[in-house]
Amino acid sequence: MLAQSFSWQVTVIILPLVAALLCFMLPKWGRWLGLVMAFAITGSVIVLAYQVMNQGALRYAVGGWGAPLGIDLYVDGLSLLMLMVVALVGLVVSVYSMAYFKAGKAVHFWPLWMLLWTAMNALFLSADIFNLYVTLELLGLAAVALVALAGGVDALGAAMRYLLVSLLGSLCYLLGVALLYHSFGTVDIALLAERVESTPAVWAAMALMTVGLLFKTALFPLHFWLPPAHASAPAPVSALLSALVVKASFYILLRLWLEVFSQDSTAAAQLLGVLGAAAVLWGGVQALRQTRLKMLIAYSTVSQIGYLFLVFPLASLMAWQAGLYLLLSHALAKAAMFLAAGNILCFGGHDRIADLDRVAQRLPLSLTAFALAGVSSMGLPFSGGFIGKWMLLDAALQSGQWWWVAVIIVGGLLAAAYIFNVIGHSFTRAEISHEAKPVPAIMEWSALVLALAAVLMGLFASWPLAVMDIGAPFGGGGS
Amino acid sequence: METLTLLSWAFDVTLGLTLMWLAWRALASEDLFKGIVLFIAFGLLMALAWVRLDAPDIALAEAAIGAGLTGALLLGALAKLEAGAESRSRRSEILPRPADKTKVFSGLLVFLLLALVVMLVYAIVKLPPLASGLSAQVAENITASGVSNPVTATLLNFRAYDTLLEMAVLLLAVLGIRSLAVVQEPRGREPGAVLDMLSHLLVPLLILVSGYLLWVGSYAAGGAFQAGAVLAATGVLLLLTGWLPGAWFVGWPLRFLLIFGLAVFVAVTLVLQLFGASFLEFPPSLAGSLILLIEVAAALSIGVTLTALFLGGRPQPEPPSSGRAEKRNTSGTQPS
Amino acid sequence: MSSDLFYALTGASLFTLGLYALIKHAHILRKILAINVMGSGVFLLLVALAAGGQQAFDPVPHAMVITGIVVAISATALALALMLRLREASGLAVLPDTSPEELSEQLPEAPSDVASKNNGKNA
Amino acid sequence: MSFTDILTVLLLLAGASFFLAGTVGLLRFPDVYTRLHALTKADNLGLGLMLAGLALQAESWTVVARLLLIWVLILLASSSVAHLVVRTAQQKGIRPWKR
Repeated sequence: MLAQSFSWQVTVIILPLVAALLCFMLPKWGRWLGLVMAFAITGSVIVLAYQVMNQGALRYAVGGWGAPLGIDLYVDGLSLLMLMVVALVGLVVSVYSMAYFKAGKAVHFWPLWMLLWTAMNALFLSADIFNLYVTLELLGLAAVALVALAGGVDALGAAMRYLLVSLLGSLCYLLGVALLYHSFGTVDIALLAERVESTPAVWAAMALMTVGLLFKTALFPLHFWLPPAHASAPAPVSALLSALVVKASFYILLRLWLEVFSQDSTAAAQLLGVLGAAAVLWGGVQALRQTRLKMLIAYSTVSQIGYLFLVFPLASLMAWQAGLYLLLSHALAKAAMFLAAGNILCFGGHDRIADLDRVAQRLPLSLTAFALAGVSSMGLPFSGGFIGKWMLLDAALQSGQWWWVAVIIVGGLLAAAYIFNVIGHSFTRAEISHEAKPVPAIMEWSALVLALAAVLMGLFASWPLAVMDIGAPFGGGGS
Repeated sequence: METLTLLSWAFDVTLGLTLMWLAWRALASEDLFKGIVLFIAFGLLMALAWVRLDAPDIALAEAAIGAGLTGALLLGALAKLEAGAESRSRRSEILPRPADKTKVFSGLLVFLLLALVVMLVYAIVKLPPLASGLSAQVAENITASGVSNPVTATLLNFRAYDTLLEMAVLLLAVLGIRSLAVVQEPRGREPGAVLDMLSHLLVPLLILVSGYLLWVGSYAAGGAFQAGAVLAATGVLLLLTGWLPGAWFVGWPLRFLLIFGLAVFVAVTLVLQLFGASFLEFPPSLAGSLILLIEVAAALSIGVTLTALFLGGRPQPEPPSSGRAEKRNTSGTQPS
Repeated sequence: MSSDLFYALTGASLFTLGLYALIKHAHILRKILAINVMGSGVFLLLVALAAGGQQAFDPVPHAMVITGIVVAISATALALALMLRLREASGLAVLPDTSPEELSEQLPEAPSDVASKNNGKNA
Repeated sequence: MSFTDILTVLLLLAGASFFLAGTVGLLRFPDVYTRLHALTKADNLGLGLMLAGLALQAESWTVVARLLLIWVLILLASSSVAHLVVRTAQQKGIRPWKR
C-alpha cells in the first residue's frame, strides 16, 4: 500500500515548498535550512532518477482520482533530465548564494528561491495543462521577485517589464487552455493527445499558447525583456533565470508540440525555425557589440535559445535529442558564466569588458570557468555543446535542410568571437585601477564545477542520451 | 415565456456591451482615478455576469477579490503615487507620450489585434456543440469528495493540487512585496467618529459573514477564498480606520499566520500519506471534516495575506508613539 | 446565438481590448489595469463556453476561474508594489524607455546616476 | 396574476424610478454635496422599495430577514460613505454650490 501511494515525484515537489515555508518562518536559520534542503531535494531527485531508470516512465494520480477529473504527475526521460539539471544547477547556486547574499537580502532570497524551485519541479512533473498554468505563474512571479531583489532602477525596471511580459504570456497560454478544454473536455496532456483533431479552436489554441510561451522563452523578436532582466539581477539569480527559468517554458512548448500539436504543423514549425535562426544571429551580433560582461552573457542566452528552435523544422528523433542536449549543456554553461561574471563583478565592482584588467591572474578559477563554459557555448570538441551541435548538424543534413547548417556554423563563429573578446581583455592591463575585493573561494569553485560539468557532458554523452529514451518522449516520429 | 427569454437576452446583451464600454473607458480615461473607479464598476458588473452564467461561487469571489480588494489595492497604490508626486512636482508628472511609436506601428497593431479577434471569434463559433466537459465525472464522484458543492469539491479535492500551488502563489506575492518595501507606519489619518462606529459595527458582522461563507461552502456557493476575502475586507477596514498591528504581532506571529494555510494543507496530506493515502487523497469518510479544517486554515491565511498585500510592504516594528503626528513621505525622502 | 456564446465573444473582445491597452499605454498602472481586463476576458470565455446547453453544469471551469482570480490579485499586488518601488527609485511610473542596447551603456552599480540620466532623457 | 404580484411590479417600478432619478441627479447636479444628496437619498429609498417588492415574493421569513439585512447594511454603508466624502470635501475646502 505504502509503495503504491508514496512517490518520490511528490517528494520532489513538496520538499522545496516546505523548505520555503521554513526559510520564511525562521529567517535566522534561512541560509542553512536552504542549503540543507537543497541537498535533500537533490537527493530525492537522484532517488527518483534511479527509480525511473529501473521502472521506466511513471504516472502518478494526485488524490487518487486519475486523469480527466484529477491531476496527474508524469515523469519520463525528458522531464527527468530537466529535473536533474535543475537539481544540479540549483544545488551549486545554493552553495554559491551562501557566500553571495548578505544577511539583509538572504532573508528574502531563500524563501523566494525555494518557491522558484518548487515551481520548476512542479512544472516538469505536471501532465495537466491548467496545472501547468498555475506553475507558470508561480515561476514567473518568483523570478520577477528575485530580479527585483537587486534593487536599483535598472533591476526594478527590468523586473517590471519582465512581470508584464510574463503575465501577458500566461494569459495567452490560459486562453489556449480554455479553447482546448472546451474542445475536448480534458486538460490532461495524454488524453488531449488521443482526442485532438484539427479544428479552428485547436489552431487558435496552438497559436495563442505558442506565442505566450515564446514570450516567456524570449525567442527573437520577443526577447526584448530578457537582456536587461538577466543582466541586472543578482548573479545567482541571473544564473537561475538564464540556465533554468527560460527553459521551463520551452519545455512546455516542446511537450505540447510533441504530443498535442504534432499533426501537420510544418509551416508553423518552419516559422519557429526561422525565428530561431534569426535569434542565433541577432543574439550573437548583439553580444559582440556589448561593452558589459553580464549583458554579453544575456545576449548569448538569446542566441543559444535560438538553437533550441532549430529542431522544430527538422522534427526527427535525432533533432529532438540534439535540442535537449543543447538545452542541458547550455543550462550548465550559462549558469557557470553568470556565476563567474558575478565573481568578476564582486571582485572589481564593475563588469565593463574593456576594463577587465588582468582578471586572468587575479581570479584564475573564475576565468577558467568562464572559458570552459565558453568552449561549450561555442561548440568546441569535446564539450556538451559540441555533441548537441554535432547531432543538430547531422539531423539537418539528413533531412536535407542544409541551410540550417550555415546558421549553426555562423552562430558558433559569433560565439567564439564574443567569448574570445572577453578572454582577451581579461589578460591585458587596463588603464583604470580599482580597489579589488576578495572573492570567497566557494564562489569561484561553484562556477568552476558547473563549467566542468558542461564540458564533461561531452565526454559522457551516452548516458544522458539513454535517459532521454525512457518513456520515448520523442519516439515514433514525435507522437 | 417568450417575452421573458427576450428580456433576458436583452439584459445579457446590454450587460455585455456595458462591460466592454466600461473596460474601454477604464483603460482610456485621461484621469487615473477615474480609470480605477470605472475598473471597480467593471468588476462589479463582471460579478453580475457570473450570476447570469450560473456561477455564484465566482460571482462572490469576483465581487470580493476582483472588484473589492483589487480596487482597494489600486486606489491605495494611486494614493501613494500621488503622495510622491507632490514632493517632486518639479519633475513634472507629464508622462512621456507614446508618440514615438509611429503611425505605421499603430496601424500594424490594430491590424494584428483585429486578426486576433477574427481568429478567436471564428474558433469559438466553430467549437463543436458542447461536450459536457467533466460534469459527469464530477457528479459521479461527488459523494466520495466529502462536500456537496461541486465547485468546492473540485477546488479542494479533485483539483486540490492546483489550490495548493495557488496558495503558494499568494504567499509568493506577499514575499515579493515584503522584499520590496518596508512600511514604517501606515498612513494613519484620524478616522473620525462615524468611521470608528462603522468599523465597530461591521467588524464583528464581517467576521460572522466570513465564517458563514466558509461553512456554507461545502454545500452552496462560498468557500475558503470567499471567506478569506471577506476577512481581508475586515483587515483593510481596520487598517483604514488607523488600526495598527502591534509590534509584537508583526514578527513571527504574522509570518506564522501568512503560512498557516499552506502549512496545514501540507501537514494534513503528509499525515494522510503516512497512513497510506496518496498525495492529497482524502478518505471519503474523513474528507468532509478534513476539507473544512484545511479551509478554515486557508481562509485565515488568505485573509491575513490579502490584508498584507493591501498594506503593501513589510511592517516594521517601530515605536508607534513618536512619529505618529508628523506625516512621513517615504518616497519624497530620497534626494536626487 | 445563445447568450452564453455572446458572453464568450464578449470575453474574447475584452481580451483583445486589454491587449491593445497594454501595448498602447505607457503608465504602468494602466498596464496593470489592462492585464486585469485581459484576465477577466479569459475567465469569462472559460466559463461561458461551459455554460451552454442544458446539461448539468460543469464545475471544473468555475474552480479554474476562482484559482485564476486569486492568481490575478497576487500578480496585481506584486506589480503595484514593484511600480511604487520603481517610481521611488526613478521618479517615473513608466517602464524605462531605453532599448536594451542603450541600457547596456549605463552603469548599474550607481543607481542614482542612472536615474538622473533616464529622467533627463524622458523629460 | 395575483394581487401580490401586481403590488410587487408596482413596488419594483417605483424603486426603479427612484434609482433613475438618483442617477440623473448624480449626473446633472452641480457639486459634490448635491450629488451625494441625490445618490444616497434616492437610491436608498429606491432600494428599499425594490426589496419590499421582492420580499412579497419571498418563500420564507428567512429570505425576508436577509433582504432586510441587506437594506440595513446598505443604509449604514452609504450614509457612512456619504459622511466621509463630505468630510474630505470640506477638508479640501470645496464650497457648497450657490446659484
